[in-house]
Amino acid sequence: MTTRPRLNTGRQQVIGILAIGLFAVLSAVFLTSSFGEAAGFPGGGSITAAIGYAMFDLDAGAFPSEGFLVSFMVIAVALDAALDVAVMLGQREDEEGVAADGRGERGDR
Amino acid sequence: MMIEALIGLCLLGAGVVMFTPDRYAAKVAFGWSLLPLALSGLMLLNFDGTGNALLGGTLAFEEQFTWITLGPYDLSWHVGLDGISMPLVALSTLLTSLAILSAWTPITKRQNQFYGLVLLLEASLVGVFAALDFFLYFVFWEAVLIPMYFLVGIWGGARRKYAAIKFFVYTNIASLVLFIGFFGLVFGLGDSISSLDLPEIAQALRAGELGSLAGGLIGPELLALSAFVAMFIGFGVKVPIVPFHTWLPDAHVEAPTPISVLLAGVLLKMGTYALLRFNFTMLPEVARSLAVPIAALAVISVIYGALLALGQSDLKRVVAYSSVSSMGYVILGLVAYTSYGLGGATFQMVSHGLISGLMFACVGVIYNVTHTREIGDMAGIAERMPLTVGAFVAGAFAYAGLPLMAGFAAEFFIFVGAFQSTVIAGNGMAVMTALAMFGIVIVAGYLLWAMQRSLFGPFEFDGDYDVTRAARHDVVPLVVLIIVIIALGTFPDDTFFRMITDAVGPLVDGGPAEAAIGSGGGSS
Amino acid sequence: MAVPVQYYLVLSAAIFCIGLFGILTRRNALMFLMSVELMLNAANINFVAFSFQHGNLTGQVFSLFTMALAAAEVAVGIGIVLVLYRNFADVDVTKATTLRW
Amino acid sequence: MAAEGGIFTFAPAIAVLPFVSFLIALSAGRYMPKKGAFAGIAATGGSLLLSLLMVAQVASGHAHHMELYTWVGGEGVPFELTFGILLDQLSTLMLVIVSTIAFLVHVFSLGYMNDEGEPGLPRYYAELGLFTASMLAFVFSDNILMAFMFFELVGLCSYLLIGFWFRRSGPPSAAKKAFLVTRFGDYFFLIGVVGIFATFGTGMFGGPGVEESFPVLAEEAMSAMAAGEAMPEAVTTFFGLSPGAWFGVLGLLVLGGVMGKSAQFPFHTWLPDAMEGPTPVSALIHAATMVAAGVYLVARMYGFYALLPTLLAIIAFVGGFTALFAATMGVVKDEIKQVLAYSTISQYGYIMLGLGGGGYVAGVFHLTTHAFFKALLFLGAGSVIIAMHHNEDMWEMGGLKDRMPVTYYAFLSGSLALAGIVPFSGFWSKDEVLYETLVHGLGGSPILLGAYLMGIVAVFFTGFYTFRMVLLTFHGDPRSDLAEDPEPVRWNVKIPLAILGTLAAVVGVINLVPVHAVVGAVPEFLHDWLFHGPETLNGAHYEELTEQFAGYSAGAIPGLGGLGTLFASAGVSLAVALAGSALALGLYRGPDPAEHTEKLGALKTVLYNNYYQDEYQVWLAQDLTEGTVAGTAKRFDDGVVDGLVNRVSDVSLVSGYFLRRVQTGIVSNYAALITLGLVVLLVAFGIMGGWFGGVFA
Repeated sequence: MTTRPRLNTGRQQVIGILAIGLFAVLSAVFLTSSFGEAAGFPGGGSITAAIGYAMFDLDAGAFPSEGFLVSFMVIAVALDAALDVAVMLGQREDEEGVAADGRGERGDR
Repeated sequence: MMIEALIGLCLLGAGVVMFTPDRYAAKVAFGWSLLPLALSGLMLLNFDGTGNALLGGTLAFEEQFTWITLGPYDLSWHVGLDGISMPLVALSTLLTSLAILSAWTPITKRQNQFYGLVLLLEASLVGVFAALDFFLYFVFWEAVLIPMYFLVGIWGGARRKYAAIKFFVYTNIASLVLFIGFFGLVFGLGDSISSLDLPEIAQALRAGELGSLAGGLIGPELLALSAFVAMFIGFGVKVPIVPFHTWLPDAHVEAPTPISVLLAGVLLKMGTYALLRFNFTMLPEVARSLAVPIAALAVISVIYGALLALGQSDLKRVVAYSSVSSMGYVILGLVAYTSYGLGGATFQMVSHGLISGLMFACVGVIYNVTHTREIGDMAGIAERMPLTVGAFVAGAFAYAGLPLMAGFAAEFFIFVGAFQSTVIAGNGMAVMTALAMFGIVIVAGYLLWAMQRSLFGPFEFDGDYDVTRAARHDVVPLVVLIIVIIALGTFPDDTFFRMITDAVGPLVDGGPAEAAIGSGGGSS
Repeated sequence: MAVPVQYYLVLSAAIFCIGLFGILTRRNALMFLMSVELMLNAANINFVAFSFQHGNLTGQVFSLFTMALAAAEVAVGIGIVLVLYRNFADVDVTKATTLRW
Repeated sequence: MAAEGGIFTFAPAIAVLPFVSFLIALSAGRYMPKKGAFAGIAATGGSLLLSLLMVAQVASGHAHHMELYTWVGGEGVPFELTFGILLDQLSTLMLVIVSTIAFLVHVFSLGYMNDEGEPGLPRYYAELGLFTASMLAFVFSDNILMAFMFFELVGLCSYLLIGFWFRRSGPPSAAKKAFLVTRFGDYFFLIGVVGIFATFGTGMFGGPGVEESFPVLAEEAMSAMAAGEAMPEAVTTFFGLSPGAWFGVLGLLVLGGVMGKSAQFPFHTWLPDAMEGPTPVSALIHAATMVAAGVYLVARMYGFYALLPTLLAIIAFVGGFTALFAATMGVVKDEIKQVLAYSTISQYGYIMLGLGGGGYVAGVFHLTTHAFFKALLFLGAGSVIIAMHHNEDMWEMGGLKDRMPVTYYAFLSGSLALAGIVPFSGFWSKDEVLYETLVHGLGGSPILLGAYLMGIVAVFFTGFYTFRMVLLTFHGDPRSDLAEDPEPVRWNVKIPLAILGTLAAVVGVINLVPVHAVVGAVPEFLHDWLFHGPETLNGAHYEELTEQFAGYSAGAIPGLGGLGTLFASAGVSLAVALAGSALALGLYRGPDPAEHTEKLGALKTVLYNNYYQDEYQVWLAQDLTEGTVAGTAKRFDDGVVDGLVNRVSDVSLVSGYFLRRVQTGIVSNYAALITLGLVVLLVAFGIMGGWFGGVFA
């Protein structure tokens, strides 16, 4: 069952104020700074196509961009590794006596 | 080429010995250590260096080639020997082979590593005395600590861990302080030097090209003074000078005897050698202005060290504290800035190395048999071990400064040099020397006391070991050391002293007292 | 007329602070992960905003990569939460305090 | 070099021969028939011969100086330190004395050590050889550094020989005490040597062919000061003192070493304990030679001391006081060697008195006669000890007169000489010492009369304890069965005793001053001998110096004139000596003498404990320095200095202990810390970078 969210006072309130304080500082900084006119993406070129080309470092797209071929490969490997890690972590040792409700052996406390 | 051969030989030896099986390690190590000894003997024979290495003297066996360029400074492998460093190199090779020989009996586990580390230590010691580029010097300076730490920490006595760590940390902090001091000078010199070459820095400093640091915040005088003090403390810990000496007795008591022979024999000289090379050569005016506190420290070291030795009950601690006292004499000699003073100080480095090596070896040989160093635990050892006790008596009298032995020669030169030094106005140095000379009475006092209580009188020993004659190979180092000490004492000039005074000459400027008396007076 | 980039920054700051608040207060490991996600996405907003500002697509492509990485990170995160649960029978972050001196 | 090579090239052999015997005995002693004794005898015999040759050579007109080798030279050092040999009247005379007694002692040791079957004989003869070598080298050294070096080597040999029987606990501690007390004196001596080199740039005593010697430089400096001109450039005084004052300080420092080695008043405590060593050692070292090294040094550099009236007065007073002080203590001693030890201290007091009182010839004369008769007495005591199987207590002897005739008569002649009874040598030399002091006291410096008075009173006690010793040992009935049938002694004991006996009786003839005054024909050999020699090192020169600088002039007892004073002082000293002896005869004659020390009452305990000198010196060395000072130093060092180092290491440990707390294990704390860090950085950059629109910096 879920509990109705209450405005939790005490320690969390302090952190809340802190977070808001940080937000205030950040926004104060951002608002008071001037970034000049946004360059935007003029012309009709398709942005997603340009993204696709940039992804494979082909720079045939309508808009300028850096090449990401290497990072594409790296992220692929990273994702694969993450997958294996998740599987490995999730695995339970087979011979472990598992309680009926799926909790681990040490879960019967 | 010779110095590289010497260091290479030691390193190669370390490698070879590391991998010989334990049974043969001792013999192979000793055999191998004779090679650097022979080589250093050869170098001693055709030594042709003149003048001071840092002040434009011609160096013997000099080699220099650039190694790394680090920003504005190009670091070079610059090695060479002059009258000051040649005797010390000979001393370290001799003491190492004798230490290896005296390690045959006590060291019974992991011998090959032990001897390997000892040879490694020898290589870095020779390096320290031969290096003339600060980067190279500091590399060897630190390289000495590592084998020393393991030698004390593994083969030591009961509290070896504490002693080894204390030794290592204490000396390392000191190295940090001296490093900061020296680099203060280097940066202070700014672009008037293009490398960390010691001769170049020394000549630049003496020519007064020291600028200021941190945008004028630290003027040249303050910079020179603070660098001098920092380097003095950094090297003083190694010497050791009184307030920084407490690592020495622990390191000595816990170190195995052959290692305390090396520790007392050569490692302490690194401190005094460095003081002579850095503080007293590069910053003479600061040294002269600080003459009173330095001389006071020297006198305190002598008297306080001797008094401490008087209060000890462990033979090794007695000898350790008396090293503190003898090193006090060296500092007194250095600060005197007369040719007898500086020459005597360098000669005392060599002679103390031999004599304290002999004393530690004797204590070690007795320890091998009785397994105790407490003066109270044994009496009348002379009856059972006549040769060792004979060597001990000879060593004790050499320490107490008996004439015709190296101790007296060195101390007499220092006393004569310091007595007439004009570094402190109104013959202040004469008073300081007279006070320091009282040390020879206390030294004789506690050495004879220790001998009388532990070696003479009716034989009684409650330990369960049978006290018998020492093994022959244990006594050989003692006899060799005695012969060398007597040779140095009766013929100081022909052995090392002429070479030393020639190297120390440029440091001494023709002080008024000196010129008035001296016919020659090697004024620069 | 394009929205000036400051407002995107303010938006991302807001999301960032919310995520931050979430991390600092939430005790449940999963909530923890969610808050981390929020903060990551706040960063992505900035990327896209500045990509538009400079007219260069790098920002947008890079935000894609951060999302991929976020995914990998969550996968591992949940794996850890699973093991956390298995060892401490509870996913409360403040309970698992054995990893210290 | 003055003299032609010839004999003098063998001069170094005088010291080298015993050194060779040292090496032989040390290395091959075990295999030699008498365990190295013959090597020693041959060596000392050779040295004796060479010394006699040297005397003959020097007598034929000119002394000789020759440089052995440069210890330290070269242009790097301001002045050279060299080893050299100086053979002039004084040193050849001393060479003869030392080698004679060394020779006789070696022969005596055959009887005393070999026949008694002592273990470790090679070590004994090696040490004796080393001692003789360093003593001879000390005697003929030509500069004060070489003198100091062999001075200390002689101290080492005395340490080794006193501690010869190291298996017992007594000798090693006596040896240590001897070395430490003399070392304390040598400390001052070393400062003196360093001071002399620093002041004059040279340590040479002088002699032919030596261009710069420090006594001559001192003389020039003093005369320059007296004449008001500036000091010669080669001399620099210290602490702004005038030459007279600074030379006084140097003289006093060297005197410290002299008083240590010659066992004068404050440093005398080691000599009675040194009797723990074998008796031939006591005879050689602690009677004739080593103890003489100190006063010999004063005689050697008399040209320096003669310039300083205060120094001479101090020497005279130290000598006089020690003579009286030691003589009183000798009166109550029970062991024969203790009596002789205290008598040695007092006799060297006389020599110092002689030298201090301006009687250079008198001092040297008493040094010579004393060397012979004291060595004789010690060897006599040695033969008694052999007979009594090492029991030295006089109260268990008695009646040895008819059982050991040779020893008795030799001992008697020595005692008569010691007491100073007319025909024997002791009388002539002691009388001349007292005469010179009296004469100079009446003349220029009246202060010497005080020292003379102490000397005369001491003569009384000397006569008393000498005859008390002779009577207790040889006369009366044997008081113990050991004394009943004492062990016979062989030739090697009797011959040295006989030789020394005759010498003790005869040697006075070399300087019969009173007789010469009456009958001109009888020459004063020693006086003429010492008044010739290298021009800065002879008696005549010293006399001029003492007159010119120290204001010593010969006076006379008012109304008696020169000759009258001479005979008056001779008569007085003889009468006092006879009185002392008569008192002893009276008290201790008869078959069974009683111990009369009770009559002294409280004074007895004071004398028995040697005025508690030993106690306060032992307290000074043992309890004060070792106990309190070294103890507190050790505690201070372990506690404070080492403690400081450990405290510094504790700082890192404790700070580590607290910093550790930050790692709570709760992930959200870490997140909080990270954000805090971020915020702080952000704000810092903000301020630095002016993000906040220049609101702050």
